[in-house]
Amino acid sequence: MDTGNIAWMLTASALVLFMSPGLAMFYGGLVRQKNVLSILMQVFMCMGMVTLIWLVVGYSIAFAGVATDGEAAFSLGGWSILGDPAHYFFARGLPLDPTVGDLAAHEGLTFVFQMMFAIITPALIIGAFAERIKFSGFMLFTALWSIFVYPVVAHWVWGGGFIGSEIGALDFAGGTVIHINAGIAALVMAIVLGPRRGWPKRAMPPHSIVLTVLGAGILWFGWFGFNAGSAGSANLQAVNAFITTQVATGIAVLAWITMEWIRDGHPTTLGAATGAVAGLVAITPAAGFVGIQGAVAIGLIAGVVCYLAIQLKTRFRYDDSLDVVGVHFVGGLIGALLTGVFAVQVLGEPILGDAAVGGSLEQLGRQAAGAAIVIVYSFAFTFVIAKVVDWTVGLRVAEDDEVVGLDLSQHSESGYIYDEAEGGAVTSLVGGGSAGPASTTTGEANLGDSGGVTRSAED
Amino acid sequence: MDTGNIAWMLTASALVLFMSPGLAMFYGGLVRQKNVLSILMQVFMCMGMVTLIWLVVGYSIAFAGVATDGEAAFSLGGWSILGDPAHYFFARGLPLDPTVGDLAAHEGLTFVFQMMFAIITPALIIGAFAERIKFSGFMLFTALWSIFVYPVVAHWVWGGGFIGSEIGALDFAGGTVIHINAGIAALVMAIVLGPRRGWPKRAMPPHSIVLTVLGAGILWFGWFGFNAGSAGSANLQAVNAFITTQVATGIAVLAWITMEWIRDGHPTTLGAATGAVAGLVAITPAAGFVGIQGAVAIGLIAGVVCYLAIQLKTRFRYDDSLDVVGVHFVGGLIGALLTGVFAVQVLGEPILGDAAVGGSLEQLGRQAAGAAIVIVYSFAFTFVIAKVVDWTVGLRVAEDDEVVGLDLSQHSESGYIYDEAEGGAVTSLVGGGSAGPASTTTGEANLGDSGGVTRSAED
Amino acid sequence: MDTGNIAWMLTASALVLFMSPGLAMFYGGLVRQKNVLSILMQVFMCMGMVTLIWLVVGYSIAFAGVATDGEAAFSLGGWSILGDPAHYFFARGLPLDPTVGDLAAHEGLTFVFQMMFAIITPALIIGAFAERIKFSGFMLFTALWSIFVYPVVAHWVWGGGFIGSEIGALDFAGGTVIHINAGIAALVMAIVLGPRRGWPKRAMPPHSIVLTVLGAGILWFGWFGFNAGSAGSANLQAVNAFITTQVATGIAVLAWITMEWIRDGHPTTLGAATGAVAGLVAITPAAGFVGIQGAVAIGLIAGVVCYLAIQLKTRFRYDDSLDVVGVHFVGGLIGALLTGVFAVQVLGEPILGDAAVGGSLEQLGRQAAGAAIVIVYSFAFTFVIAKVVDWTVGLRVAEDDEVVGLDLSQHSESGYIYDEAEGGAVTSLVGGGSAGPASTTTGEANLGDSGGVTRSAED
Amino acid sequence: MKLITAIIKPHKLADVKDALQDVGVTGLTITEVRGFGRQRGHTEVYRGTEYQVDFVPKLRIEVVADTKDVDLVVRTLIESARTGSIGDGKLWVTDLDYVSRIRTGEVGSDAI
Amino acid sequence: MKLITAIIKPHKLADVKDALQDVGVTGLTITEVRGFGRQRGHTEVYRGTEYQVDFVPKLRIEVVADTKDVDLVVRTLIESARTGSIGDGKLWVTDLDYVSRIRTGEVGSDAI
Amino acid sequence: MKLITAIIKPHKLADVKDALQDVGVTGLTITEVRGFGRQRGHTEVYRGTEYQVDFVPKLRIEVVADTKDVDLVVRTLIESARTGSIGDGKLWVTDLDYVSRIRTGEVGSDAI
Ligand SMILES: Nc1ncnc2c1ncn2[C@@H]1O[C@H](COP(=O)(O)OP(=O)(O)O)[C@@H](O)[C@H]1O
Ligand SMILES: Nc1ncnc2c1ncn2[C@@H]1O[C@H](COP(=O)(O)OP(=O)(O)O)[C@@H](O)[C@H]1O
Ligand SMILES: Nc1ncnc2c1ncn2[C@@H]1O[C@H](COP(=O)(O)OP(=O)(O)O)[C@@H](O)[C@H]1O
Repeated sequence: MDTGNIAWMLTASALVLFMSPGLAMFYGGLVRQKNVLSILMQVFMCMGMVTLIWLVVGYSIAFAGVATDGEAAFSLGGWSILGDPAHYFFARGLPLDPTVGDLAAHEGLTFVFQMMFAIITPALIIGAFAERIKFSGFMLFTALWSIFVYPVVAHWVWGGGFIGSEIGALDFAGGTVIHINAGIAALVMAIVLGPRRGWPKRAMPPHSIVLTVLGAGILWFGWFGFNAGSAGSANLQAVNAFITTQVATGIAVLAWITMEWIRDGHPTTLGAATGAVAGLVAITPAAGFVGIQGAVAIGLIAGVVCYLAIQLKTRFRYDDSLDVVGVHFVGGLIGALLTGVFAVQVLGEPILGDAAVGGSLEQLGRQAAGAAIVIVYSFAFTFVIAKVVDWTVGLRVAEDDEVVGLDLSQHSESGYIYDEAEGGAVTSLVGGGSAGPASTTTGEANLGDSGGVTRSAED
Repeated sequence: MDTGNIAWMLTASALVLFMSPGLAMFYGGLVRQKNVLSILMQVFMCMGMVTLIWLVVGYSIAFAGVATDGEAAFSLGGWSILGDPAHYFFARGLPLDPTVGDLAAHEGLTFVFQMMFAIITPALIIGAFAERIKFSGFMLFTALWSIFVYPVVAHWVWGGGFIGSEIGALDFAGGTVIHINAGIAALVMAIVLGPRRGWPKRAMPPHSIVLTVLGAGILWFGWFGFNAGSAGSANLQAVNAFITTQVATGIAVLAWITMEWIRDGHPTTLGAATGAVAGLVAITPAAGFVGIQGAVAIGLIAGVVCYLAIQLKTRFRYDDSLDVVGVHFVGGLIGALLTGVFAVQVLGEPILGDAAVGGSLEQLGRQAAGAAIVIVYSFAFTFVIAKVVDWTVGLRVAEDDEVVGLDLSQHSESGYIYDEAEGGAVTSLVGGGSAGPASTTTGEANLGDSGGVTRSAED
Repeated sequence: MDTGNIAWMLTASALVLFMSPGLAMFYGGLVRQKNVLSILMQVFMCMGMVTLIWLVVGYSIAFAGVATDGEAAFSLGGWSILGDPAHYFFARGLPLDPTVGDLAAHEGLTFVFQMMFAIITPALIIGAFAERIKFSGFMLFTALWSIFVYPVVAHWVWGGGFIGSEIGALDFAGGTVIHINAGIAALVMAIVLGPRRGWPKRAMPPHSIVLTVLGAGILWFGWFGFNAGSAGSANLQAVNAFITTQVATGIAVLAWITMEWIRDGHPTTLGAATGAVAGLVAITPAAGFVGIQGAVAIGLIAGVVCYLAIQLKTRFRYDDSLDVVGVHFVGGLIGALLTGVFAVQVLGEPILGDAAVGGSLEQLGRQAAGAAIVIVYSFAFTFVIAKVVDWTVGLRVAEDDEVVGLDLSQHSESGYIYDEAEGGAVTSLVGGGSAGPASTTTGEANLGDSGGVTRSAED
Repeated sequence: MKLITAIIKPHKLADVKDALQDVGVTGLTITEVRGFGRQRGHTEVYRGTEYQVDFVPKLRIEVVADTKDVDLVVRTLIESARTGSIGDGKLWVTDLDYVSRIRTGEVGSDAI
Repeated sequence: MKLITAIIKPHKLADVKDALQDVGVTGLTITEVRGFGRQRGHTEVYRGTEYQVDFVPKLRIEVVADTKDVDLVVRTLIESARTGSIGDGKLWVTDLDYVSRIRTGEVGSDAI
Repeated sequence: MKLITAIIKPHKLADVKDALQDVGVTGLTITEVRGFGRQRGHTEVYRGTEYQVDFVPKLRIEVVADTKDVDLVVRTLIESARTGSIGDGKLWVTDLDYVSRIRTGEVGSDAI
C-alpha cells in the first residue's frame, strides 16, 4: 500500500471512531436529563467491548474467508456463510509483519477500519431501548449481538459471503450491513422491552437539542471517513463517495425541514439534524456507486420518507425512543434499493450494463434480496438474543429505577450539577477512597422514622 | 492526482465542513439561551441549502471560466467577470469519470473543497443578525447571497477572474473572498435589520461561553483544512500554511488577552476564543505566502486591532450582535493587506521580487485594490438583496417573537429542558403523529377567561 | 517527503492540536461550574503561549542537536544534555525553503507536530491545581515550565539526548516525555498549592460529566494523530500504532468499569471516560513497538492499576484535583515499563534480541532508568519553578476568590447564564466600549450602607 | 383569602394540576425546591468517592384561594398528591391580609 | 411587619426593582417560578409530536416591609409590574410575627 | 404552628442543616433564590462590555415548627447562618392556620 492510501485509511479510521462519541452526543441530547449518562456510557461500552470482541472472534467471523484464500468456515452449497472464528482468534494470525510487505498495512487497516464499523453498529441500536434498559442486560445483549449478528452479516455482504458474492447485492459502506441490520434490531428491542413508563401520553422531550446538533455535526464530519474510507484507498471512488455523501446529506436536510414546514408549521433544528442523519444513512450503501444526480435523488427521497416513517411508531405503538427504525432502518432500506436504481457504471466496477447513469431492474432485485435476507436474519437472531438476556440477567430496570433515571439508578451519577446547592453544600463526602460495594437503593430513612421505608431517590 | 494529494484534500474538505458545526457552537454559545437553536438551525441551513445552490449554479459561476479553457461567461475588456452558470448546471458536466484520468479527482476535490467554503461564508454573516431575523427571511437572503455575491467574488479572485488574474491580488485561503466579503455583508445586515430590542442598554451576555470555546476549538482544528488545504496538494506550501496558521492564531490569542488585561483589568476566556478566531481569519489570506515571522506579525496585529475594532459597534450604534465586522471584516482586511507586506518569495510562486522576506508597496496596492472592489460589490449587492427580502418575505420577526426568542417563535423548540418540572410533568402530549400546521402563537386563553387575550409565550 | 507522508503528518498534527480543546472539555466538565472557564482559559493559554515559546526557544532546546549534525549545546561526557537555544531562535533557521528539497517539509512537520506535544503537556498539569490557581501565577509557571522542563526532557528522549541515545529507553509517543513528566509536575503542584478549601470533607463533584465524556471522545480521536503520527510517516508502524492505541484504550475502558462494578457497586460513565484516558496514556510509549496482544495487556493493567492509583490521593492527602497523577503519571509509568516487556522485534527497529514477541529484562531496566531520571528532574525543576512563581506573582488565589470561583474572580465571566432572570433583567449594561481596568472586587455596597463593607460576590 | 402551600413529589404535578382544575382552581404557581426529611436522598460515586445527597427534588405549589374554598382545595390537593410512600410532603395554610391582580388592580376574591 | 409577595413577568424585573428602590426599598428576594393561569403556555414540536407547555416562566418577588410602608410598596410594585396584558400576575400580603437580620440579630423594623 | 423562613448564604447550608438537626428539626425545604440588598453583586465583562449583576445567589430555608419550638429554631438558625459580614440575610416567622402531612393526612404537630 502506498503512503497516500495508508494516510487516507488512517484518517478514515479515526473519523469513523469519532462518530461514536458523535452518536453519543446525538442520542444523549435526545433523552431526558436523568438518562443522558446512560446513553453516553452505553456508547462507550461499545467502544470498549466491541474492540475486544472484534479482535477475539469478530474479525475472523466476518473476514477470515477472504484472507484465507476464500475458504470459509461454513458454506452451504458453495455459498460462504461464516468466516472461521479460529483463524484470527485473539488477533493471533494478523500479519502485522513488515516482512510480509504490502499486504500487512492493508490487512491491518482493514482490521481496524472495520472494527470501527463493528463498534458503531450496536451503538445505533441504543436509541431504541433508551431510558429503560438495565445496564447489565445491555452489556450482555451487545456482546451477544456483536458475536452472532454483526460479523455474520458483515461476512455475507463484505467478507466473501453469499450476499455480496453470489446474490450480487451492492453495499458500499454499510446500508444493509449496518443500518438495516441495526434498524431491524432496534425494532425488535423496542417491542421486547415495551414502551417507557408513561409513553406516549407523557411528554419526553429532548433535554438538549444543542447537544444533539453537536452530535449531528460530528457524525456528518466522521461520515466522510465512513463513506469515502470505504473505497479502501485514496482514489477516485473515494472522491466520488465524499461528494455524494455531502450532496445527499445537504439535500436531505432541506427535504426534511420542508416537510416539517408544510406539515407541522415550523421547520425545526431537531428536524434539520435528523434529516442530516437520514441523508447520511441513505447515501451510505450508494456513495461510491452513484453520481451527484443520484445523490440528489437519494437525499431527497430519504428526507421525505424518513420524516414520514418516524411518525409510524405512534401509530403502531412501539416506543422506538430515538427513532432508530424510522431513520436507520428506513433510510438504510431506501439507500440499499436506490443503489440498484442509480448506480453508475463508470464508477468503481462496471456493474449495471452499459447505461452511463442509471441502475437496472435486475440489480434492484439483488438489492432487495440482500436486504430481505438481512432483515429476516437480524430480526430472528436479535429476538432470540433479547429473550435470552431477558430470561437471564434481565433487560428492563425496575419501575423505580426508571422513574429515578438510569444515570442515578444504574451508574450512581448525575449528568449535570449546575446549582450551587446541589454541587456544594447539599452533598457531603461519605468515605474517602473506594466507596465499597454501595448501592443507591438501600431503603433506609436517614432520620430514623419507624414507618414504612421505601427507596425514592427522585420522588 | 497522486494518492497522497487525494488523501490530504479529502481530509481537508472534511475539516472545512466540520468548521460549520464548529461555527454553530461558537455563535450558539454567544446568544441568549432562547435563541441558541436559531443559530444552529441557520448554520445547518447553510450546510443544506448552499450544497444545493453550489451544485446547481454556484460552482459554475465561480469556476467555469478556468475549467473551460479560460472562457468566462461574461468578461469586460478581457477581464473575466463571471463563470458560465450553465457550464456545470446541476453538476452535469462534472467529469467524475475515471476515463478522464488524473483530472477527474482533482476537479471533484476542487468542487467539494470549494463547496465547503461556499457553505461557511454565508454562515459567518449569521452573527450580525442573530436573535432577531425571521427564518424565512434568512432562507431567502442566504439563497440569493449564495448565488449573486459569493460565487461572483470567488470567481474574481480564484476562478480566473480579474482580481486574481489582472489586478494580481493574493488571497491564499479566503481573506478577501470569505472574510472581507462576509464581514461587509454582516455590516449591511446589522444596519438594515436594526438593533435588537433593548440593545445596547439591556444586557445580552452569552448564555454559554463553554459552548463558544468548544466551537473555537473545532474552528481552530478545522481551519488547518481550510488553510493548508488551500495549497491544493500535500506539498511544502501546505506545510507552511499549516505552521503559519498555528503560529498566527497562538499569537493572536496572547495579543487579545493582553489587551484585555491592560484595558479591562481581566483577561477573559471569551477574549481568548475570540482572539483565536481573529488570528485564524487574519492569517487566512497569507498562510501559504508568508513565513513564520510574518505569521507572528499578522497574529499580533490582528489580536490588537480586532480587539479595538469590536468596540466600535457601540460607538457607531450598529448591533453587529456577535462581532462579525470586528473579527471577520477587520481581521480579513488586516490579513489581506499584510499579505502584501510579508509575502515571501520562496514559498509558492516567486511573487515579490527578490527579497527573501518582505512584501512590496506595489503588492500592497494590489491587495488594497482587490479588497476595495470586494467591499464595494459586497456592500451594494448585500444591501439590494436585504431590501428585496425585507420587502417580500420580511427580514425581522415581530417584537413578541423576539421577546419570546427565536427558538420558540421560529422553530417551536427549546434548546435545553433541564428541569424535571418542565421536561416531565408540566408538558403533555397534544397529538400523536404529525402535529399539523400548528402555531405557537394562537392567542387563546386555556381557561376560558373572557378578557382580552394576547399571545405571550414568555412574558 | 512524499505526498502521502505529508498528508498523514498534516492530519496528525491537526489531530494533536484538537486534543487540547478536547482536554479542556474533559477537565472543564470535572470542576465545579464556577471554575469551568478557568480550565478552558488555561488550556487556551497553553495553545497560545507555548506556540510562542516553542518557536522562540523550545524547538531549539529540544531538537537543535539532531538537526545540526548532532552537535548539542551542552553535553556531559558525550551525553547530549541540551539543544542550542540559539540555533532556531525565533524560528529563524527553520529551512522552510523549497530549494532545500525533501528536508524542508519534514523539518517543518517535525517542528509543528512537536509543537502540538509541547502545548498539551503543560495543559495536562492544569488538572492538579484546578479551582485554586491564580491566573497570573499559572501564566508564569507555564512559561517557565515550557522553557526549562518540557523541551529539556524532550531533548533527552527524542532530540538526540542521552536517554534515547545512550541509555536506550524507548518512548514511542511520549509516555516518559509527556505523561510521566506532566504527572510528576502535577504532583509537585498539588503539594505546593495545597488542597482546595474544604477538601476532602466537602463534596466537589464534576459539574458536567457530559462535557467530560465529550472531551474524552475528542481525546480518543485526536490520540490517533498523537500515536500513529509519532511514526513520522504513513507506514506500517503508524498502522500498528493506530491499532494498538484503539485496542489498549478499549480494553482499559472495560478494565476500569469492571473494577468499579466490583468495588463500588456501579460502573460509571466517568469511570469509562477516565479508563479510556488511562488506556490512551499507557499505550502511548508502546504504540509503535508492541503488537495487539501487548496492547491488550497494557490496556488491562492500566485500567486496573490507574483505578487503584487515583484512590491514593485521599490516603496521602494531596489534592490532585482531577487525578493527573493517578492517570498520567501512573499510566505513563505503566506504559514506559511495559514497553520494555512487550516490545516486539519486528516492528520498527529490531530492538530486543531475537524474540518475536516479548521484551527483555535489559530493556525493562533501560525503561526504568529513563523514567527515573525524568521523575527526578521534573520533580526538582517543577518544585523550583513553583516556588519562584509563588514568591513573585503568587500561585494561589485569595480565599474569597476561591469561594466565588475562578471564572468570576480571575476572568469576570460566567460559564453559563441559563436563567432568564440572570441573563436578562438582572444584569444591566454599565459602560459601552472598553470597560476600563475594573475589578470585580471593589468592596462597596451599592445601597450606601454605612456598616462594614466586604467583598462577597458569592456568599 | 388564604394561601395554600404544598410541597409535593415532582411527578405528581400533572395529577395535582388536573385535580385542582376540576374543582375550579384557575391559577397556581410552582417552584422547584429541595426537601430534607424522613425520605432519604441518594448517593453518587465519582471516581470511587461516594457522596451523600441529602436533599430530594420537590415542587412547591402555591394556590391563593377564597377562604370558603380552602377546605376543598386542601382536600383535593392532599388526595391528588398522595402516593402513600415516605416523602409525599407537607401542606400548610396561611392567612392573607390582601390579594390583588396586577393587571387590573382588582383585590380580594376578584383577584384570583 | 408584613411580607409582600408578587408573581410578575420576568422581563418586568428591572422596572420593578428600580421603582421599589425609588420608594426606599433596600432589599428584596426573587425566585424563578412557573405559573399556571389564564395566560396560556405554548406548544413545542419534536419530530412531529406536539407538546403543550402549560406553565409560563414567572418571577416571585418578596419584600419584607414595615407595616406603615406596605401601602406604598404594594402600589409601587403593582404599577411597575403592570403591562396590561394577561399574565401580569398576582400580589399578596401576609402578616409576619417576627423579622430578624441574621448578621446582627436586629429585629423588627431595624432588620430591614 | 409557625413557618420560619430564612434567606441565607448558600455556603452556610451545611452548617444550618446540621445545627437544626441537632435541635430536633426533622425536615426543611430549600429554594435557590437571588437577593438584592446591601451586599453588592459583581461585574462581568464580555468583549469589553461590562455588566453589573445586582443580585447575589441565596438560599431560602423554610421550616414548619410547633409554636413552642419556634424560639429555639429561630435562635439556632440565626446563629448557624451567621458569618458576620454583609449579606447574611433575613429571617421571618409567619403564623400558620393549618399544617398537614400529605402521606398520612395527619394535621398539626403530628404533621411535622
Ligand atoms: N418541618 C418541615 N418544614 C418544612 N418542610 C418540611 C418539613 N418537614 C418536611 N418538609 C418537606 O416535606 C418533604 C417530605 O417530608 P418527609 O419527611 O421526607 O416525608 P413525609 O412528609 O412523607 O413524612 C421534605 O422533603 C421537605 O421538603
Ligand atoms: N390562584 C392563584 N394562586 C397562586 N398563583 C396564581 C393564582 N392565579 C394566578 N397565579 C399566578 O399568577 C400568574 C398570572 O395569572 P394569569 O391568570 O395568567 O393572569 P392574570 O393575573 O393577568 O389574570 C400565573 O401564571 C400564576 O403564576
Ligand atoms: N426587605 C427585604 N425583603 C426581602 N428580602 C430581603 C430584604 N432585605 C434583604 N433581603 C434579602 O436578604 C439578603 C441579604 O440582605 P443584605 O441587605 O444584602 O444584607 P444584610 O441582611 O446582612 O443586611 C438579600 O440578598 C435579600 O435576599
